[in-house]
Amino acid sequence: MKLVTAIIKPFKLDDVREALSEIGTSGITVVEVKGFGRQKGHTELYRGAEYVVDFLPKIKVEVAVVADQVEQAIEAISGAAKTGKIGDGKIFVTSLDQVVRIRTGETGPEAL
Amino acid sequence: MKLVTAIIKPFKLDDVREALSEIGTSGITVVEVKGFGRQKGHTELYRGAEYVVDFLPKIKVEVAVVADQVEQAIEAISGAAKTGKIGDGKIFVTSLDQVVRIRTGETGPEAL
Amino acid sequence: MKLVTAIIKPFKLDDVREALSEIGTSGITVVEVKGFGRQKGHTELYRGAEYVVDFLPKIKVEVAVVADQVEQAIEAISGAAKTGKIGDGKIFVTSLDQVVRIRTGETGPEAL
Amino acid sequence: MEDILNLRYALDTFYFLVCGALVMWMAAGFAMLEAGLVRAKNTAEILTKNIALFAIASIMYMLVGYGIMYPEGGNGIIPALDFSFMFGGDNDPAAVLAQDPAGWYEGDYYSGMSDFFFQVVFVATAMSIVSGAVAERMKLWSFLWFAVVMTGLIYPLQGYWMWGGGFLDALGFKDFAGSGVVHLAGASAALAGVLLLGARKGKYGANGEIRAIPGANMPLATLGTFILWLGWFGFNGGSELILSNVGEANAVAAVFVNTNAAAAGGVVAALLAARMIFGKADLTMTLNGALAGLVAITAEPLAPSPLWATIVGAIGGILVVFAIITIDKIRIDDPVGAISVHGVVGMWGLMAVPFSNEDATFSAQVTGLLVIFGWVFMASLVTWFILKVTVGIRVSEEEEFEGVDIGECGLEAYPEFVGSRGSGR
Amino acid sequence: MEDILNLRYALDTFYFLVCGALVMWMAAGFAMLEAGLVRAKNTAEILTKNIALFAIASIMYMLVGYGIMYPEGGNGIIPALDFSFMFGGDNDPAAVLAQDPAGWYEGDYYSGMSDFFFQVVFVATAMSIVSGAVAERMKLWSFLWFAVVMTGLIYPLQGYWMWGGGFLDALGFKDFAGSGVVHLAGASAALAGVLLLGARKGKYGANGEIRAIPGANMPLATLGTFILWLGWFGFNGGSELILSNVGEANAVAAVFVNTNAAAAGGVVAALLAARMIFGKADLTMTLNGALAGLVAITAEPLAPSPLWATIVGAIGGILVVFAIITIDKIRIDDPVGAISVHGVVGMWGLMAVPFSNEDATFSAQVTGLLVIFGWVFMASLVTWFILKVTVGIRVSEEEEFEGVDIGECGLEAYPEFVGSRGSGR
Amino acid sequence: MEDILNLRYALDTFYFLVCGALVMWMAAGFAMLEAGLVRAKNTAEILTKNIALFAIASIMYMLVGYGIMYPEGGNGIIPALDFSFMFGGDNDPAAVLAQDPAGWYEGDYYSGMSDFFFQVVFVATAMSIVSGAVAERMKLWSFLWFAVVMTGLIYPLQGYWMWGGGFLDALGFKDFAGSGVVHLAGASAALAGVLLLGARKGKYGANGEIRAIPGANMPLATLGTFILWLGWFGFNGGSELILSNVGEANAVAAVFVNTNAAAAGGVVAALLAARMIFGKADLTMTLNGALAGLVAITAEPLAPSPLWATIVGAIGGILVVFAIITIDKIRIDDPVGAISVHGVVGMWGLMAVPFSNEDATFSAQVTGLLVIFGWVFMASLVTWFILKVTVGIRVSEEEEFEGVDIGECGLEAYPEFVGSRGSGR
Ligand SMILES: Nc1ncnc2c1ncn2[C@@H]1O[C@H](COP(=O)(O)OP(=O)(O)O)[C@@H](O)[C@H]1O
Ligand SMILES: Nc1ncnc2c1ncn2[C@@H]1O[C@H](COP(=O)(O)OP(=O)(O)O)[C@@H](O)[C@H]1O
Ligand SMILES: Nc1ncnc2c1ncn2[C@@H]1O[C@H](COP(=O)(O)OP(=O)(O)O)[C@@H](O)[C@H]1O
Repeated sequence: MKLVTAIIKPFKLDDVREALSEIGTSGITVVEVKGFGRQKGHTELYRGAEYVVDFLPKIKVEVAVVADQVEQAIEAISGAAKTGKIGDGKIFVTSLDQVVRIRTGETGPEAL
Repeated sequence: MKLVTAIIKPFKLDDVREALSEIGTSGITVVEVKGFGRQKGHTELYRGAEYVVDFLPKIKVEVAVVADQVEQAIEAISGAAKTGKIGDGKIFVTSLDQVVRIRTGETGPEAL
Repeated sequence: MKLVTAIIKPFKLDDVREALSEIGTSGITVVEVKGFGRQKGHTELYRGAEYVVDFLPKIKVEVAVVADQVEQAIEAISGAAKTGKIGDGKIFVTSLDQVVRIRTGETGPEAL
Repeated sequence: MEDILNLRYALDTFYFLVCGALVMWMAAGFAMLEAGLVRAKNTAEILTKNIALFAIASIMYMLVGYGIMYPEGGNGIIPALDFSFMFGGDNDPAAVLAQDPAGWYEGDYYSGMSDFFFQVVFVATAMSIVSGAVAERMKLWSFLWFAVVMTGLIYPLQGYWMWGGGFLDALGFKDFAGSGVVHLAGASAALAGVLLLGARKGKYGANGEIRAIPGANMPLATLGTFILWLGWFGFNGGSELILSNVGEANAVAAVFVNTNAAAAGGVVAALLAARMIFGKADLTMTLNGALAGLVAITAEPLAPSPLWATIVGAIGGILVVFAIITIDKIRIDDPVGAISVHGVVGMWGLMAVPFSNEDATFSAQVTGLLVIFGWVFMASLVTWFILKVTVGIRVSEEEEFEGVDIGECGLEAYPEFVGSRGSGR
Repeated sequence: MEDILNLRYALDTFYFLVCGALVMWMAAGFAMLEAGLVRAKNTAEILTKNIALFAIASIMYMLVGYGIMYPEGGNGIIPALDFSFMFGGDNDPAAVLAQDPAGWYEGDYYSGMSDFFFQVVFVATAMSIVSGAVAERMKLWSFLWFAVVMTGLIYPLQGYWMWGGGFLDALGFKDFAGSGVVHLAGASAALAGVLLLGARKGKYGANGEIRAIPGANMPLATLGTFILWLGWFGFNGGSELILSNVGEANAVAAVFVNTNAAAAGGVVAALLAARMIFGKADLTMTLNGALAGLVAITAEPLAPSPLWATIVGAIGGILVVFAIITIDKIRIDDPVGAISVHGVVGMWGLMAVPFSNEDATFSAQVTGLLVIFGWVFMASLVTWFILKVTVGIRVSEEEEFEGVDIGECGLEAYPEFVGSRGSGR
Repeated sequence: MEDILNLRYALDTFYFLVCGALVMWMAAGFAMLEAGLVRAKNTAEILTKNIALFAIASIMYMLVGYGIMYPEGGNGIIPALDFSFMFGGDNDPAAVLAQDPAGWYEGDYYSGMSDFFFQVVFVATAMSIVSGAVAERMKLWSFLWFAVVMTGLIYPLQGYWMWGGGFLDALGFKDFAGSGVVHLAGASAALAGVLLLGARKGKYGANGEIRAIPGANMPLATLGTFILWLGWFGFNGGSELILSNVGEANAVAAVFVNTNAAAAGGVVAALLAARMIFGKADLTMTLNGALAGLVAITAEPLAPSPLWATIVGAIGGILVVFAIITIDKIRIDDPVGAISVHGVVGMWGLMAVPFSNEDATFSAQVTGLLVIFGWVFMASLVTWFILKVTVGIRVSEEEEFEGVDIGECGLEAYPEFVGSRGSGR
């Protein structure tokens, strides 16, 4: 099982969620984060003092899938989150050793 | 070393924290997230417009433990977080390559 | 590729960001979390009732790097985040199976 | 002379309207105070309760309450009823001007409409006190039903006993602007509700420990307190009922000064008391201290010197800190401290009257206190009980955990602020 | 007699100033209401708009608007112009006191400066209505340009037609405090703007679905409503224009009572309507209900009995719920419901006058309504259109997604609250 | 005649009380403004400071300050002392009515209690100015000790020099409502505090760079500004001290109009200045602009025409933008801009008087300015210094990083909003 984590632009969340549900993922977890990659932020003035807004608001989307589904998930997310502009975000994939559904105690792919 | 990540109902946090401290984990990190699994959210009306509240508030609890303790941690969390109702949450386990305690520079299980 | 995750004191964020950019990491993601380790929190009184503030505010910094850079990143973060006092935080390292840059579709180290 | 009387009437009416508008503003104060002291997940609901109760009070008092409280001719216990106010009408100008100037202030010396306006906002104040105490767990609609009964019947009846010229007035009970008739009454209704309702889930641990449940928004709570402080100048200042000559103008000014002094005394005393007990400058206690000072002086804001007014307020400020701690200890869960501020300190306010006002007696004050508490508490208990066994008064455990905002109002007070949001950014 | 006249003049002037200050306070109400009903990322900008529009209205009305609206001698359609107000000057005391007391209230019976003060805050109110409707997507500077034209020309001209003694007044059109002249006018300008501007991105789905975009801060929205409620006592109460005798004092008091009653009716009606349609106690609808009640009574707050005032407000409260839903359905995107509250209910307010005021006729009311709507809508449409083709009125798609706060104001309203913050902790 | 005098006295007293209540409301304005402009972690403490300083000012001024500032018989520099106010007492009605109507306004023409009420809220205003400048790093209790000295001694003494009939008054120094006596005085005390206190950690980088520390809550800051704007009508309007005849009523009305005009001018000018310098519509500068306009007109809100009042305010608005930037550059860290708004613009206000008021001279204005600044700055410096070497004035570095809310008040202002919360949901 794999955990696919995507950092996307906030307003793309709805599209990503729909794209993921279309390929049949069973759930997702999101959190607001701030970050920067190549998109470096910009300078603002607040009351005359410079203010580097280097961290821009992003949404982190986590979806746990069976290993087979990883490619599909990446494609779904990339397709939905892409605007072609800088700051579109990144996807990270990590391995899950175990998954447990608390309510039933099911484990492994069953639990997804 | 393993990182045990649990997505639980917010009001269960205190119970989970206590259960974890009882089995002797040395620390935890929490963050508010929103998510959905089988529990699909519900529809609300805001000023007459439909509004799918698909993302429900959850708490994500992360606890790093030595490999031996994973089962214990899963049980502790499951036991404390379970209400038997849909939306109880999920537990994910990933492997940690390395852990460092910043203050002392200790690494590995020492650092937990 | 590795994901280096550090839990640090909030006011150290700027220093950590600078330290990381000096070693040439290409981006970071941060989120506010609460947590405790050996630093156990303290008791407050709110309107006369006891109130254990066990979760203290921390910042979680995530930076994805090529495997070679992990040590450097750990050192950069440790150096910048250290005050020598309890609560300085921890660093966790996990393996990344895959990284994708959404805008270009690049994958692997290219995408970092 | 007619010109003079016209002016007098106009000035006293205007004074009444301005004071009434200030009291109306207290509704916003209660709303903000309570919204600041509950958790974010229960905020929209408490806001809804506060605006709806003000509206209900306005309507019920117009339809029924005013006609219970003020018509002449009751026997002191049972009022004469007169529900004609809703159809309008006011003093006839010609008749007003024909009154003998000598007995002017016994006659119709200001607009009847302005009288209603000033009275109606008092009812709403009493009702506002209740909403805070039962916050975070009471069903919205049951609360609103209670508001109908409270503002239509329970409050007006005891109001009649005192201010409508009933038996408490005859007894020599003194309550200038309502430490008893408004604040203690509100707190008594709240206490009855809380007793039947029980504590919030998680407030008291299995092993008897008392858990703190911090309020979500301190600026709102502070704003609410400042609003109430401002509004109280109307509440007490308007209760002099006359402004239009030197003696009365002096009296109104003294009431303003003493009201401010008592609030100041309450703030400093509560701040120091909290500092001594907790080692910290607990802001919420300080805010409660301001309100305690205000409640304490309300029963007699005219007779005291500024110094004594400050002391009356300060004693209120100390009292409220201990009352909140004690009431919490005996497991009466009052999220905003309303029972302590308006009930316990309201009693202190009533008992403090004889110290500065020679016409007051301790026995009359005790009697008044007991009658108000007894009637409002019992009548409320019955009302709450009927609601409990019929429609229910408490939300489900699940709704309580999730927050009543979603369950009762279908929306969140701060949909974006707590962690991430689903959509709509 | 001179002593009497001095006092009368002073009292009426003071009454005007107090009411004017209350209306000025409504600017804060609109700012808070709108800041609560938009998303966090667009909050600083709406605050900037609100304070800037008030300032612009104050300046433009002083320079130009007042001189269009009130000078005597126009022909009913084209006003006489007199821009001397900016240089100051007021009634000469000696001349004032030399006036014949019999015709006192036709003369200069209160300060001209106080008259301006009361009038200028009305203009700002009309303009405040616009900012909410075009929120979250309109360019700040284009909005402010529009404010210049609206407060300098569009509003004053129709104001002259009615309150300045122009042809609508001659026709017998009745609009006591401005359901039409202020509220409908503001809503008409807003509607024109929204039509040219289009809906917010994401408000309407590709398949025609209507998406909810919840407001970020319910306590602010509620506070704003309470502020408006309080300010409205000045808005309607001051519009009686005289206080200083028994009959007039009674009238002002009646206006206060009815204004409160209508707001209360609006709250209860909207709460119940929302409950019936949505199954929940939608707080935002309840707030709109309060405002709807207030707008509805504004055209005639004096003649009704308290009961009828409550009903007029309640009908407004029901109307606003359906109007908001309907306007949303026809894809006019009004984030705060301003067009419904001030436009649709403003029309109801105008049409309700003849029910309680015998001097009013439905035909005159319809005429007035159409003239105000027609003029303000068309003149605004032209102004918006010119702005659209020159400087543009809509922010870029990217800025809209990111939030206009960063783009227009260079700062965030709550820089710390949404997730993590970059630096500065 | 007696009837007339009764009415006059009542009306002037009421006018004073209403204006005083409006000024009291400014305390809420400062609290909200400052709570909005600091970081979330320091919000509860600034709220505590604001409500506590108001209470301390009320008590100290009653006990000591009023008895320094206003008793007759001092020598112009050293006041006669009379601390009897705390025991109450007011003008005797019979004596009042026995006064010769010809010299009426030189006698006791309004309640002494109302006079105190109006004065006491002014002291609190001066003290409120200080809290913002020293925010986010000063110890709560040291600040409150300073408040005791400032409101009990430092402010009243210079108040005596000017408004108590001391040597500044004799010199022909003109300061209608206190650009100097209140605003510059407050700013001078603040400056002394900031100099001894130093900048917030992280405000200035090791390499001299100036870092922005954005305020946490823009709606609160905006609300605070609107509150201050409203309160200022009482502040300036009440300072005319008489209302009850045609000439005086005109004067009060002119003050209202000019106060509003200056605020409007300040908003527009600061908005445009910020736009030109920063390329953005900086909301916080716009808010400071409104306050700058108000401070600027305060020294002379009566004599100017509306147009000139607007210009005086506009110059204040431009000045404040440059002052804030400059003061920041010379590393004086003032989180809310209090020293710029009240100090720099306060000076401008004083110097602007001779342009519209022929009785004023530049030399007297400069003298007054220097005396107020000199005395308050030096006396404050000594007081702050004594506090620094005894109890200390600055919180520990750790407490500053963590936020003073936890350290000083033991609670958080928004316990739930920043990321996750520990328990209690
Ligand atoms: N190396 C990295 N480590 C952690 N997070 C990253 C990294 N690179 C990018 N991110 C996250 O992804 C978000 C989007 O990155 P983006 O600017 O699109 O990067 P790029 O242009 O390099 O693809 C950033 O705001 C940040 O949160
Ligand atoms: N496949 C998944 N990937 C990521 N997060 C998930 C996944 N499934 C569930 N979650 C998270 O766990 C929370 C609880 O899930 P729940 O509704 O109890 O799921 P289930 O009923 O499938 O066990 C969700 O709100 C979501 O945050
Ligand atoms: N075992 C753990 N699992 C998860 N998070 C941890 C763990 N230990 C520490 N943390 C996180 O690191 C933060 C800093 O920990 P700290 O108190 O410095 O730990 P220690 O003193 O053990 O190094 C904590 O607030 C918590 O968020």
